[in-house]
Amino acid sequence: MMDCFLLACAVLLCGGAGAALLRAFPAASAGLGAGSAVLGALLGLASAIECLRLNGSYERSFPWDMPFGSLTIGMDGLSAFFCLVIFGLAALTAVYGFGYLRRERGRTGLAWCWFNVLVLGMALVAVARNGLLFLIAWEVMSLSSFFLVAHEAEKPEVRKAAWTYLVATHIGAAFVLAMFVLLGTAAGSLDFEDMASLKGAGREFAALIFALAVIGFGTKAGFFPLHVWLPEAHPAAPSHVSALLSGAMIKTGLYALLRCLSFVGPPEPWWGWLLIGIGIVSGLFGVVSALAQHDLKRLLAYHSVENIGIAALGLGLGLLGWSAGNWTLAALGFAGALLHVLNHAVFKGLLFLCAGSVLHATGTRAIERLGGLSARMPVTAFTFFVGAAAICGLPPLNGFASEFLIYLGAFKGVMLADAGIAVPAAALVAALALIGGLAAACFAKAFGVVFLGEGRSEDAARAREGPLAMRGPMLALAAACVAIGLGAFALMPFLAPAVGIITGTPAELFAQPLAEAGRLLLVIALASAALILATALAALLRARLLRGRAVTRAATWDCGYAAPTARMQYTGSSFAQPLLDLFRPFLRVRTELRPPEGLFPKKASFATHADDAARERIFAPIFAFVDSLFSRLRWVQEGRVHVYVLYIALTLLALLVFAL
Amino acid sequence: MPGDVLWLVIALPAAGSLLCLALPSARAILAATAAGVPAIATASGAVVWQVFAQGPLMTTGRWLHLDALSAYHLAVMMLIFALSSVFARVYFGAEPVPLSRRRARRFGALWYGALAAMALVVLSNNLGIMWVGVEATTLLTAFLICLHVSPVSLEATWKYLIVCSVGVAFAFMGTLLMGSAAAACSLGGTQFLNWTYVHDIAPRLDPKVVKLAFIFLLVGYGTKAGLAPLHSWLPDAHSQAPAPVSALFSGFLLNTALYCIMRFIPIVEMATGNAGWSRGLLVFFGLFSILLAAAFILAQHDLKRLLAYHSVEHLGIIAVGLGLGPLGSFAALFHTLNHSVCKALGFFSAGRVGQIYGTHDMRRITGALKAHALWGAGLFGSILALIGLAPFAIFLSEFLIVKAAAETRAYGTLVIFLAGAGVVFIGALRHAIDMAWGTPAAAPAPRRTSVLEGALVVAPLALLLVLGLWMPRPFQDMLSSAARILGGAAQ
Amino acid sequence: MRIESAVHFAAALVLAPLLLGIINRTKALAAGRAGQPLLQPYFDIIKLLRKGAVYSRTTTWVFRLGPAAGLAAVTLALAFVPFGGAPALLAFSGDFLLVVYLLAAARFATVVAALDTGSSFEGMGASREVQFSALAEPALLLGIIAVARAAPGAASLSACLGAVDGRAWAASGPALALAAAAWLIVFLAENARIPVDDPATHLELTMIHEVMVLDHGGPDLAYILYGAALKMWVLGALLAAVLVPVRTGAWAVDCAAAAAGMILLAVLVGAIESSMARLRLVRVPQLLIAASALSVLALILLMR
Amino acid sequence: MHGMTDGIMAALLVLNLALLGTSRLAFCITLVAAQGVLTGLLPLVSSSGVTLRTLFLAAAVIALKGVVFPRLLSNAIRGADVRREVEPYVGWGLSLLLGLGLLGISFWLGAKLPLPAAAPEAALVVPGAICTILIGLLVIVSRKKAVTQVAGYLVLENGIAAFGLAVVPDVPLLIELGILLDVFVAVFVMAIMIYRISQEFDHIDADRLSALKG
Repeated sequence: MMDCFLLACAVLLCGGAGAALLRAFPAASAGLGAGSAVLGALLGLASAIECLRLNGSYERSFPWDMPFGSLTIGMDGLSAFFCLVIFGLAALTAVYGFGYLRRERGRTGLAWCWFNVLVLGMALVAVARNGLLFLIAWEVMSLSSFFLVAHEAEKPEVRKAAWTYLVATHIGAAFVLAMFVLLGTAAGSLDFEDMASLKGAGREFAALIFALAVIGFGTKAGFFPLHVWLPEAHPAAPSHVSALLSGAMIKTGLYALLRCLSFVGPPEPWWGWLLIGIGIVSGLFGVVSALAQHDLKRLLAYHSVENIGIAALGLGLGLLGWSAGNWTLAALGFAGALLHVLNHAVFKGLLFLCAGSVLHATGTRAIERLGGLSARMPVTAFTFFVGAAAICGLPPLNGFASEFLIYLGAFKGVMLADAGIAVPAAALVAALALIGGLAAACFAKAFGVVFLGEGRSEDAARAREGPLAMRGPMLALAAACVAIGLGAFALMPFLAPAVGIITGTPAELFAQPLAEAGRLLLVIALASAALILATALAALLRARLLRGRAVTRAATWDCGYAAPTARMQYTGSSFAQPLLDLFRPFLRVRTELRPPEGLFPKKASFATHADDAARERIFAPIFAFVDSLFSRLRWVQEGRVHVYVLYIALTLLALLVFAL
Repeated sequence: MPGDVLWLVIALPAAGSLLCLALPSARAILAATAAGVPAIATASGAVVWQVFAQGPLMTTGRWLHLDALSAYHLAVMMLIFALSSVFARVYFGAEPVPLSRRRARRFGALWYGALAAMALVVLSNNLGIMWVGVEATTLLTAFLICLHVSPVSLEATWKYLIVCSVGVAFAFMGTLLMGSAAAACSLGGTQFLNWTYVHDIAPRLDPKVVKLAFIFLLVGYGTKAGLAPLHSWLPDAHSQAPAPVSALFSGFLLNTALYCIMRFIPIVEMATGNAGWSRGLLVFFGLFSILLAAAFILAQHDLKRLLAYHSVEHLGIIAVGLGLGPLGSFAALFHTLNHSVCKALGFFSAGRVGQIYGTHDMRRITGALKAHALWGAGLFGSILALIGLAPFAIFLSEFLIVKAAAETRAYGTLVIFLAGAGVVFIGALRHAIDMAWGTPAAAPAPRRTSVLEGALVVAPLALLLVLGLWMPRPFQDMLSSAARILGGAAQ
Repeated sequence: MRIESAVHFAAALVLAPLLLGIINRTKALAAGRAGQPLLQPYFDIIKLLRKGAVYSRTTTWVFRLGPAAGLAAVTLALAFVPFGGAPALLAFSGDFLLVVYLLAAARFATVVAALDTGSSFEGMGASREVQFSALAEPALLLGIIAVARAAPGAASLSACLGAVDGRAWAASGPALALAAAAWLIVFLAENARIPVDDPATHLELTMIHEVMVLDHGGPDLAYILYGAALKMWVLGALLAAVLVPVRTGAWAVDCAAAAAGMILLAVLVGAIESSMARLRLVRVPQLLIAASALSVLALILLMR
Repeated sequence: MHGMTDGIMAALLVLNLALLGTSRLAFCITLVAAQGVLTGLLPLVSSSGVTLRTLFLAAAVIALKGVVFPRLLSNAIRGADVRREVEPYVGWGLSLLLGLGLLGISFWLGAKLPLPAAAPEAALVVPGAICTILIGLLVIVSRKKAVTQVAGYLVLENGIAAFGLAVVPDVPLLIELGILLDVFVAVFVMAIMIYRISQEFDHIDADRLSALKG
């Protein structure tokens, strides 16, 4: 079992190195890189599934000469669940990437190397059982994804995105480092095994660790306002990498947060409140910002913020339940969050792959230049539709299953007498409902403007479906959306051990509530099946009714106007504008308006740009402040040797006065 | 005594220096340094090995002494010298104007001379001789800065001379004060300036005098080591010297001075009752250096000045580590090696990239990876390693320093350290990305790269990578035994 | 599953369009006209079902999917909605979430179908539809939670609405009234009634729901009209169940009370439409946010 | 010998003040040379007295500081063709006042610093040495000509030598010689630098060497 995992690591490592070394032979390099990624991911997937199936917990140590380090890796319910997400998505995106990068084979050798290393790094993060090993894996993951983000580094905006990404991830890593160092110092070793013995060590200490973990891992996960790198990095990366980053890599932040909770629990209520607060803000901010975007991949990136917010809502609920000893609540919250992690990986992976296909076919990510792709790219359009419906949480797809668990937990929380749980739970319900509605609005816009109507540019009119290597993974993920939507109840038994690992209590405590939730999900699955069936019936009935009658095709009815053009279609910006007006205070939308003038107006224009509010309002001022603070130090090096000698004398004097 | 072999470590470079004066052509001189210094380094490696295998060496008359701490520094020094010597040949070979014989002679003689002087500092058991060695390094390297005479290089040399001479003069006062404290406890004889002797009687020294002495030593050697705010000469000298010389300055000249401070730490601590007084000072200067360097890195446009401020930062990090107990000392020593290797590579690459672009202005160096894949990669890799990205070894040593801070409950230090390192990261990365990936101003013709050049880039990066992922047990033991000396152990 | 539940379900399927007829009749009476027949909505649907169809050349499968999926989702939602105190055909813990999301799915299908035509009018309608429904959803869900907390039962619609009886009103009347008020607003907004939307307008620029279905015709339009009627029944039944707390246990009595409640609701809507003007579009979000505020207030009252 | 030491120290201090008050570079060099000779004489009158070792040392110091250095520096200013220090950062009068202040500080420091118990005959040596060191620094910091800075460095060096004599009477000869060699090389190198600077810039104003900053 662990052997299988180790073999996967070896395949990834060798394949990555091989791809880099063979980069002079593009075909061989791409084949080797993609092949090893797929093979390694499948091997890893096998080990993760095996672990989940047997509900086992395995650990393996190897000799490693490293101060405080021990090369201990382990696979348990929680690790295996995240490995499932990582490897599953990695295998599909690798296949897709093989098709996607085919046009630029000359320089993909290194990209495949970093891809393999990224998968390896993520997997190691999920199985590391030592703080130092974890940190190194964490950094390797960040570094390799940094290089992947910078794949098209000749573009200035890509370089800026890569910088933003690495800076954010490094600042996060600093908090993680501090957290592990403090944990390790308190536990006497950096092994997770010893850290787990810290449970209940002291309120202040636990709170400090929790705060550091939320900031450090929240940066990777994309909690507001630490998400700023996300909308930059995801559009910049090649699409299969965007899918992997958004679907799997940001989830390692949640995994690590959960793992750390298992060291310092049981939580206090405010931990739950904090995460629910973060979840509400992230979710709303993410979806509203997404509405304002004109760039398809940027829009999807903001939806990652939204979905991480939803997962945070689940975690917060779970923490509240845990702190109150209400295991039903804990089970529903944590399991909902975990299931949402899986679901988000599936549908966001799918959506990014679809966006990649659009980019591949048209060369643009600008929503307003697209349109009518549904006719020219049916597979992409259909799979995007499935993904869009799933991300909005609509039955019968998978998004509904995880949101249902979180809703149900919140509903049970609202019914409790304890206002400390009921009030945040009610806020959660309200926020989740609003997020759901806004997400539907956003994806109606994205799907409608990109795929429906008429093409708005030459690029859109020329689009063609990509190769099979690209369509296959998209179809597979779309199938997974439906399969998980219908079969989520079957996953419940695998979530109970994972939740048990987070709280450090026997999994049996959670098995019962989750089994109950599973029964509900089964009913929902039946209802969903009924929905599909009913839709089919309605369509059949219509076909039956129309048989033999006149069914004609004509131009779209434009209320009497005779010469409609594609440019007269409703644009994405117009579509989103009423909602954006509502949330304007929370956004930073710049508008450039050149109104029509004169009796015979010639050119007029209107453009909006949605900058990231957190970036502009929080980080830009902080950076400017730090810069001005440090710039005050810069007169020190003013050029004259006299002054420099004076420094020596003054330093000496100061030391004689103060230190002696 | 078997330890007399130590004289050779000084004598061989001195001989090399004379040899260079006699050689007929620039080519021959460069070849002699590129071959001779690695040979001397290999021989010294054998001596170092001897120390770690069988214990410290001492010459007759107790003049020279090689224990774990000095052996470790000697090893690092020889490594940096060997790399830089090989690189010097590559670098001067690629200069638009070849080195004249006169210049080459000056270079070779001073280069070997600097090697001898630094070896003297590291090997010397006598604190006075150690000072003489440090001052000698200043004087010998001064003309290396202005090997290519230009207004700015002269300016840099002048500042280097004045600032370092004045600073190091204070170190001499400190040495004298330390000697007087030792003399007061001694029964006569001339042993009272010997480190081994002072170390033995350290607990009996007058703590007040020792503290006074240490303040002078810290300011004096700190000037040479580039601790802020005494670092003022450093960016000028590093930016104006030819790349191999900059590499040497940053790679070991600074560490030579810091090594001298290290020598005094256990003495001061034992004399002042192990209260951590001297360590606290080091932490203070270290943190200040990190923050000040960060301020300049944020707004830097000159590549070599950027690297120079990184030296200020990293020497600060080492100083912080020295101040944080046994683990901190261990980490600081590890960081010494990592920084030296990485910074040497950084200056190598900066030098070669600078030659290709004809400027060190980072706003004009864009797309180095395209302009010259090898040295572009060296530059990018070294900066990424310098700012502390895992899996390179600098990440590991910085991690250990943070760990040491937590273990000694120096939480304020921990926070400032991480914040400063973060600011440096942000500032340096911005430059690094555009330099590596930007659009090249012009497409330079592809140049053939020799295997030697490849090795100069790959070897340091590989070393940093390996040490970042795997610290062999013997190497850890080596660092531990050196760190024990910093903690007050006799050998 | 009781036989009564099946009867309810069947009755709802048959009677849903009647609500529209009652509303129209009420409006006509208030305006002093004779008005159209009570069964006019049935005639419309049957007429449309008999027709052929014209599809825009721009449209794809999305356009065909819309009406079918919309009708299927609403029908399914109806199966979870109790009638008065009697339980629904289907019920499970948390089924209200499914109902809300089925309605959302129906809306999503309609909206993308509208966008499929490429018409700017339909795009405009779709934009307004998603905007208002996004704001209505929290009000609806919070209202359900408030009712569930006021009348604690199991977490299904049937159970918690079944528990809203006189005692529940006596214990937490204000909260229930607030929730009902919120639902009324949601009911008006979701069913495209005045003051949110004017189903009788003739200017496309001011329409919401109607303008989205401009390009639909024949059986598709019939599906849409019927689906809209069912949706009105779904939301109306919720409202009626809260407003008419007759839970005697005798099926006939409860059922009659609920039916009376539905009729009264229809008349009430007719009265509102006769007495109010349509709000300006930019005012509508405020109304919907006010609905959410009412729900929140209800919850606050209950959580004290 | 008590009086001799005091006398030499007093002379040193007077020379210090004179140095602060003068603007002529040649005179500066002479003053520093005189100071060097006096420091060279100090070991002879200290506690160890006239021995072969002290004689040898004194001869070496006097030869270097009294003869070689002035020659080197004179050559340098002749090459650069400058005679006067004009417009120093700190004017002559203020320099003298500062010098007096520093003198006071030196006596205060000499009493305050935890120096090892000095021999009674060296009572004036420590404060005198500190004062010389401080004045050397003052000269480096406040004067603009490179050559004056070297003079300042030499004054500093003289002060340290005197200081060393007071706190550590018998440093091994080898070390003393090493130090002398260093100082010699330092001045030699600085003189060459001054020459080069004058060649390159046509001036030897250290304050105008400020192109490198930031």
